[in-house]
Amino acid sequence: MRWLRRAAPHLVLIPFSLAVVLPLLWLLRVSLTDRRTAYQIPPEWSTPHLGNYVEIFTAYPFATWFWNSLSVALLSTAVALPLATMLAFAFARYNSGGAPLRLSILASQMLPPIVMVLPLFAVFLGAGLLNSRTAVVIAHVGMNLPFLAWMMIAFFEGEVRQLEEAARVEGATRFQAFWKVAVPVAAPGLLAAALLAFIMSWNEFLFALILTGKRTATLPVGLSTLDTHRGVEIALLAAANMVAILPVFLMMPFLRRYLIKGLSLGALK
Amino acid sequence: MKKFLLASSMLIASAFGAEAQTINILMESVPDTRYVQEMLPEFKEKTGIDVQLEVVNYAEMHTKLVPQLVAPEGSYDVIIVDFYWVGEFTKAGWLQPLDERIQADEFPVDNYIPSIMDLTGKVDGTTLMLPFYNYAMGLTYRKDLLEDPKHQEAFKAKYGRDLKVPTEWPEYLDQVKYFSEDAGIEGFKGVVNQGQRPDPISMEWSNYLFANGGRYYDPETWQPTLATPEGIAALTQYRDSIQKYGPIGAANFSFDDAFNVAAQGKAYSYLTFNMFRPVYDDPASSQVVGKMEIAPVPGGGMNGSWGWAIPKSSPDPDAAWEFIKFIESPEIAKKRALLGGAATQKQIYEDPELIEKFSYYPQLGELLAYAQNFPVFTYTPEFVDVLGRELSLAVADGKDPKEALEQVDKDFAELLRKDGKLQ
Amino acid sequence: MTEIRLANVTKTYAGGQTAVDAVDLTIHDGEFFVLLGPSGCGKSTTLRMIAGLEPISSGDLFIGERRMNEVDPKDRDLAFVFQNYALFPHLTVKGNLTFGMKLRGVPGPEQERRLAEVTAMLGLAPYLDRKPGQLSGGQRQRVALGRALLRDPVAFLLDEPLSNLDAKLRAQMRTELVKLHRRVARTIIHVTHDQIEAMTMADRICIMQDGKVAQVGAPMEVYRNPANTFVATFTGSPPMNLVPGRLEHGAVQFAGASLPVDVRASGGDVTVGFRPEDLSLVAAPARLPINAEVVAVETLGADAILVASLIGGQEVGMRVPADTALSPGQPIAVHLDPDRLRLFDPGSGKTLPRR
Amino acid sequence: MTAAIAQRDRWFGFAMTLPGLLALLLVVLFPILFTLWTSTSDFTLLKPSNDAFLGLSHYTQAFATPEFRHALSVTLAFVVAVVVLEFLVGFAVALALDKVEHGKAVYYVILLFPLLMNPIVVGLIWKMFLHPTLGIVNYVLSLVGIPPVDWLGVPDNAFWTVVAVDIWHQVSFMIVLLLAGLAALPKEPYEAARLEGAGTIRCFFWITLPLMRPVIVVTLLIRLIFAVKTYDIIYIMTRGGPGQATELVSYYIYRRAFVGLDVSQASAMAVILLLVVLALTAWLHRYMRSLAQ
Repeated sequence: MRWLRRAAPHLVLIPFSLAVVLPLLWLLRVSLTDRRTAYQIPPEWSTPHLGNYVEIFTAYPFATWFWNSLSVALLSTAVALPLATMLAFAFARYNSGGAPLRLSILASQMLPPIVMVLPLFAVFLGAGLLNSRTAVVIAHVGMNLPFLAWMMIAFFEGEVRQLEEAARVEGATRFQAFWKVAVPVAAPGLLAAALLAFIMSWNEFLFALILTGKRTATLPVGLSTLDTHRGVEIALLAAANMVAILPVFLMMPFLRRYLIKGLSLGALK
Repeated sequence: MKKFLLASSMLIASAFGAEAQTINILMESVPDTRYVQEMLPEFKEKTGIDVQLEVVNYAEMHTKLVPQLVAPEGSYDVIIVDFYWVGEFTKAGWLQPLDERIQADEFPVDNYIPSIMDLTGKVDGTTLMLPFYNYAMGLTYRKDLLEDPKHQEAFKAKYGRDLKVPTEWPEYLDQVKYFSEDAGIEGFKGVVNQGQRPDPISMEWSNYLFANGGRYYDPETWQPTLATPEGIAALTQYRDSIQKYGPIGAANFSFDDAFNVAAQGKAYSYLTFNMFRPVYDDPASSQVVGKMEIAPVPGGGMNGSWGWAIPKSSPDPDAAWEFIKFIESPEIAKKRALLGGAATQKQIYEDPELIEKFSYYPQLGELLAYAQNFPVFTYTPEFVDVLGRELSLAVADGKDPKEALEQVDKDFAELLRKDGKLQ
Repeated sequence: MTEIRLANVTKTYAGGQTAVDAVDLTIHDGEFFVLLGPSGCGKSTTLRMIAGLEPISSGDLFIGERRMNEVDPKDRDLAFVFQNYALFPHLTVKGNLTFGMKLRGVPGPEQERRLAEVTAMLGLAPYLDRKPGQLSGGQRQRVALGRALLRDPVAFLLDEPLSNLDAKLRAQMRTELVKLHRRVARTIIHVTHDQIEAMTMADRICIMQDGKVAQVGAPMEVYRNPANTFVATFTGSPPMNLVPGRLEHGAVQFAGASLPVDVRASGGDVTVGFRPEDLSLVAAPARLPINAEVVAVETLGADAILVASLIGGQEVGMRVPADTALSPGQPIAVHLDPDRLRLFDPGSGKTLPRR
Repeated sequence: MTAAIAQRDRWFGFAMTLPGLLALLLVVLFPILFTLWTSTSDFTLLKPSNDAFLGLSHYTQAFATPEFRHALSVTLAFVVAVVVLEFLVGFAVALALDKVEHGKAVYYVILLFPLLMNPIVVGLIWKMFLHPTLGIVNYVLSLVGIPPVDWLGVPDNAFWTVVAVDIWHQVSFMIVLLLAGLAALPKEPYEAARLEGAGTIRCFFWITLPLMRPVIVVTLLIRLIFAVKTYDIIYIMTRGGPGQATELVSYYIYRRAFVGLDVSQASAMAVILLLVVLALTAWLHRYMRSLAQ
């Protein structure tokens, strides 16, 4: 029975992981071949070659795209995270602005982004920020802030509240209770939200398209150019995608620590 | 005078050691863009002007361009315009007329193939663009199978005519049927179609329409004419192509999906843009190297092209013109064509050096000469959207062809009225 | 002189419910004061208002001479121990203990000194580097107490700190808390719903009912002279027996018996109350016996609770020696000392004042 | 006078919201107000300015457009399908991931991969995998004797294929949030429940589900709002076809603005969409909260 209990989660996770990994493996294979072989059915195994990986860096400014995306996503998350944490805390603890403010903040994200594009373009044109990464960062902060705040509200509810009270009677100011207790205790939730914010910014396409120029184009904008009028450069796209999902590996150490931390917190509360 | 100004401004710029003059161009990610890229060092050497090509995907180009064009001063000195957008861009007044500059510099505009100049050059007598490259559609087919005596014999026996490059539409339809049903090749189809909404299906179906002698509208009155026997026949044939003779799934194929079927050697024919022709001979993309050829669509295929333009919001129109003049000069146009570019000037299709290099060049020239146009007006993109929707409904969702086309006529008329074309 | 005084303190929630209704209380300096009552009686809310965790709707709170209504919790100099201990999960035991001192900028060496003192007192030294998640319930409880102790506050506010412990540990902690109180000589306000805790630890008990103070007094005072039937039944285990009776000419008649009483009221219906231990079994012909019939005997070990049915059907409990051999249905005679009788008004439940 | 602490609370709450609200002012509030204005005006891309006040005519016109109504209904079906299925799959995986003893980090990394992929790339690669004759999926199916499936060429198939691809891409979003919620759950209630003899299933329904409710509500809401805005995948995979099977409203509104050039009309449709989603959100929010009581 014990082995069953231990095996049960894997029974769910292994099929799920396969559903994710098998397509990615096939994509990896595509990235190591050419378009002709990629579409060949039944598949023919040719010797893998790294030409596509070389080409995305030489024939396309892939490194620039990657760096632009990384810096935009990191920066916008770094700016949005504290702002959203404070917003969420004010909502959860002090009910600032009440339900109307909360809902209207969320509502701001219900408009299809396409209708936001024209006024936003005008704003950045007027501010002289067009074609800059700053513009995209600002737009992404605006885009992510409401979601982050909403996600975090839930993490400030429940038992964190009492811990803050304990801090308050221990002599903490409101802000200290927030900063020294609520934030660290809600950390797993906040980090999960930050991770999602990073990803949303990493993938955001429309604002990046409208607001960036040649030198500041992000990965989504760059990758979309591989879908050309003369067909999809599928092998290049696969190679580019393989490199583009690298940040997950870069996040590995951080994730590992976060996961363990998340666990130990859960054990207590 | 302009030359002088340009020259003196360059002089000043260099005298003060300022950064070199730069112009920005928004382009699409196609091979022709790459060929333009290769000409840039020469341009820089000649004029000292740096050219920055910003490349985006076709679908995003319009979205990205419009805010720039609406702005009082945008980021782009030069843009390229798809024939789809010509009506819209001219109606909105976003493009600068080029006639004065053409006259001043005696630019040889007569070189352009007239049908293409009509599409992305002159609008109501004013030259707003110079054609950049064309993407007229042709019939690509399996030359090796067509010339195979075995198939020639079998085809003749069954259909009572010779198996040859089709010059009549019914001839082609018979070939499609033959290769799907009678040729006896496992998993092989007579045709592959691009049935996805809205542009792939609309552009491809246009060939069927023209081939059946149909047309979009009465050129005298702008009255839509799709729900006619010709139109209905075209749509019925098209539906049969997809459902009976084409590979499974063609009702949602983009041109890429469809091309790959042809390039994998799984279909006899594919009506597509002429720029795909060289790709069949690229071993990295194709299993049918040397086996595909292109021919004009019987009845005249669908035309398409891009043009160079200087937007009103251009920060530096003079430098922009310098660039257009350079890149479209006969000498550079030939160089681009030699790299594989889809030329728009007549003399290139007659150039022995090019015919030597690309065996299919005469056919391309012929194809362009007979190509027919799409209705070009302010709301062309929206018209294509409507057309694509109704065609797709008829092909994939069982809508009656006649009903579908009546709906198109109705919406088309409304758009024409909105544009003032139709009273 | 840090007396804690509540004057007419009321807590009304936004929804309109009144949780605490015009409470007047004075808690003396150094006193072990217990707020006792069933859940929902407003005792925790009262404690939280004292701590500043809950705003006071109306009335005044004084600590010493100072009115505290508008003072932030951090400036009230009170320590609070929560029912779930509210240990900071992201800090070690040491981090938890020194949290308040750090905030207040207590110098490092001083922190260390006090930490050593308190960890020794509570036996926490081996756990200093653990996270709260790695501690048992009792250990967490000690850390919570230690954190409060290190504060060296004006008063300790304890919100049901023992309710999450098992019975044995709870009894042990009761004794320890009392010892601790003696040692630190600070005011403790302890909230509980457990009357045994209240009786065993308190200097004075305040029993709350529906947001109001029902009675304040020393444990035995409350036990002996409950202010009303609610207090009478909430204290003692088993609770005070209450039976209907009638007052006439200086005697109360109930269950076929008539006992002289010494109350100001002259006549009318009353509720008669007496504790189980005030009853005793007597041989049949005794002075003023009450006749009853055995219903059941519940042996507790040291003694037993005999449930008897009086004339008129009222069931009462009485404390009898554990070896009492009686079986259900057996008739008995019971003696009740009239001095131990308490009379209540059947309408209001209030005690009838003695003469 | 008793308001003093409450007053300080209010001010503190206000101070905490201020930086965030200021940030939203420029990037969010201005475009929204602009959109509202435009929706009652005559802004087209041919004449990009708000000149005439047209009242609510764009709104009545929107409702009179069968394509818009159709797009709304397809979107509703899509959103419900996607949110419900992703929630079910996501919760199962999150629970498993929360329980798993070995390999947690590896699983976690795996589930993040699709999220880091651009929707355009996801659409393109799945279109390749699902190509009826050249795709690996139908090939694998053929190995076990299943005839080729027309994933995207038939209206019903296309709808569910798009839903499935969206799930593949986005389900991890739910998992990450739900897992964070699970990690923050107290352990005591479970211990208590186990002592009472509750099994895994009862624990789930009696403890996990009620305690997770706030996180679940937020996760569902956010996913719902994202799902309403889905358009890249549609653009790449079907362009709303075949027929009108995958005509999602965001993609439709996009075309009203940038293909039909009628920004005012698109704005009015966007505002209608906003109101619908807002009402749905408010209702869902209230309903879920009331369940928690």
